[in-house]
Amino acid sequence: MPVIHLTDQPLDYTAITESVRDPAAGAVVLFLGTVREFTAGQQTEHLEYEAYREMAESSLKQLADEASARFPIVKTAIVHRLGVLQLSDVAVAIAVSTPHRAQAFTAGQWLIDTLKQRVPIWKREHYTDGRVLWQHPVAVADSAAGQSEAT
Amino acid sequence: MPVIHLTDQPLDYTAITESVRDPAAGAVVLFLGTVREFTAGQQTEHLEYEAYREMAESSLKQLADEASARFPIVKTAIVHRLGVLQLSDVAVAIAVSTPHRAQAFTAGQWLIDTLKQRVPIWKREHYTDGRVLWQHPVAVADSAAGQSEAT
Amino acid sequence: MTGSGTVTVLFFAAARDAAGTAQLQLPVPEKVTLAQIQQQVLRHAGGLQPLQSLLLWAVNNQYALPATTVQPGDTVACFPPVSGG
Amino acid sequence: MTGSGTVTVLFFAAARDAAGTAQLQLPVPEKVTLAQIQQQVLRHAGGLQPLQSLLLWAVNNQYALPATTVQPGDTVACFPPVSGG
Repeated sequence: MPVIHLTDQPLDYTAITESVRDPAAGAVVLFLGTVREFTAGQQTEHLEYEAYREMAESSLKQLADEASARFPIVKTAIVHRLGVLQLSDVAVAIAVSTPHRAQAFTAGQWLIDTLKQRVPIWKREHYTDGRVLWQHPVAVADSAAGQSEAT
Repeated sequence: MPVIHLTDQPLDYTAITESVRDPAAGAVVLFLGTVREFTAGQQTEHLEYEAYREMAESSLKQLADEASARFPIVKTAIVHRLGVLQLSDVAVAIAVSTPHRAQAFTAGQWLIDTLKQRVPIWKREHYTDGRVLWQHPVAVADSAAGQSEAT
Repeated sequence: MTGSGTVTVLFFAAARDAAGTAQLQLPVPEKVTLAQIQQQVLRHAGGLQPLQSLLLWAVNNQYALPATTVQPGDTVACFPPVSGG
Repeated sequence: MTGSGTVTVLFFAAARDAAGTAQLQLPVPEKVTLAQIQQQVLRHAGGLQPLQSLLLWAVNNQYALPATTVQPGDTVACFPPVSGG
């Protein structure tokens, strides 16, 4: 069974990477989305992720299945962290193994790009100036300045 | 100082990944080249990597410098293992962190593609049928069947 | 998810803040469309109206179109564009 | 790398196998070109001749062209296309 879940704990990306290693694979790509301090000149103090857990988990599984249909994937793993994260913490880890290397980069990038479009998880930035903003591809709610390409 | 070296020991890719994490980065991509069992229908029993160590080390450093000039890299790490490797062992680990995710995939792929073109390291496959072949983009030496895109 | 005769509507992130609640129970006849649920939701939670054009909707954990059928016991979710990763 | 008056030539991988040695010391005058070294190497290690068109050459850890100057004390390396990674 592929490792696919949400967690409130710090991500163990080594375990995630180990879970996709396989003698049929010549390449592993691990992607980590990490909490960046500055985005468009705004300084993040920390952030929070919230999910619609039930749908997010089924959505991550669908993502892995669809990736396996599109790319010659040997194994995939996807784990997203929820709750409060500090600077440089890992928010998401995606690992994929494939026979050849170009496929691993393509599949890894497709997985994170598609995760960001589909999986019902939301990020709320807490800035050092005290503002707290939900981040969306189009800024909504509290005020201006949502950020579309956060990582 | 970036983590860039050759080693005869199993690769600690977690340490390599940790070395590139940074609050200025929103993305980390780790590439692992692993020993694949089957290549073009031939079954590998184990393999060996040999390097021109002095040139390979300076070549890896040049690669990291050139990548930093080409891409908005926060930190890079490259470690290549030498000697005898078994199936699914990690031969090379490349980690790169960048502000945004697309850059991390592009830089990671450029680094492994360019490493494979330039860095003086050679792989010798030991097949299950007893044959031992140096692998080169064009097959040379012992007999036929070199493999150009090994991972 | 809940007893027949009602549909559960869940709100997340900025949609929850705007709705002022995480959850509504809407009484429904045997079958309705998601479009009808959406109208009821926007009536009950007027704070969502400024976000209306942005909102995404799911029925039983799948993204759904206005024509999707919704039955008692189903779970509808309403949320803004996602921003995970 | 070695005493003046000679250039060290290193062979790797299939080039070492074909040359039958990992290393040669070639006596050289004060300055020669890599092209002249290459001719000497192929004379001394005739086993390399079938690989000649594939071979890569470096001087002091940098890939080098036939016109590159080589001096006593320099290290030349000769090897087949690389296959790391």
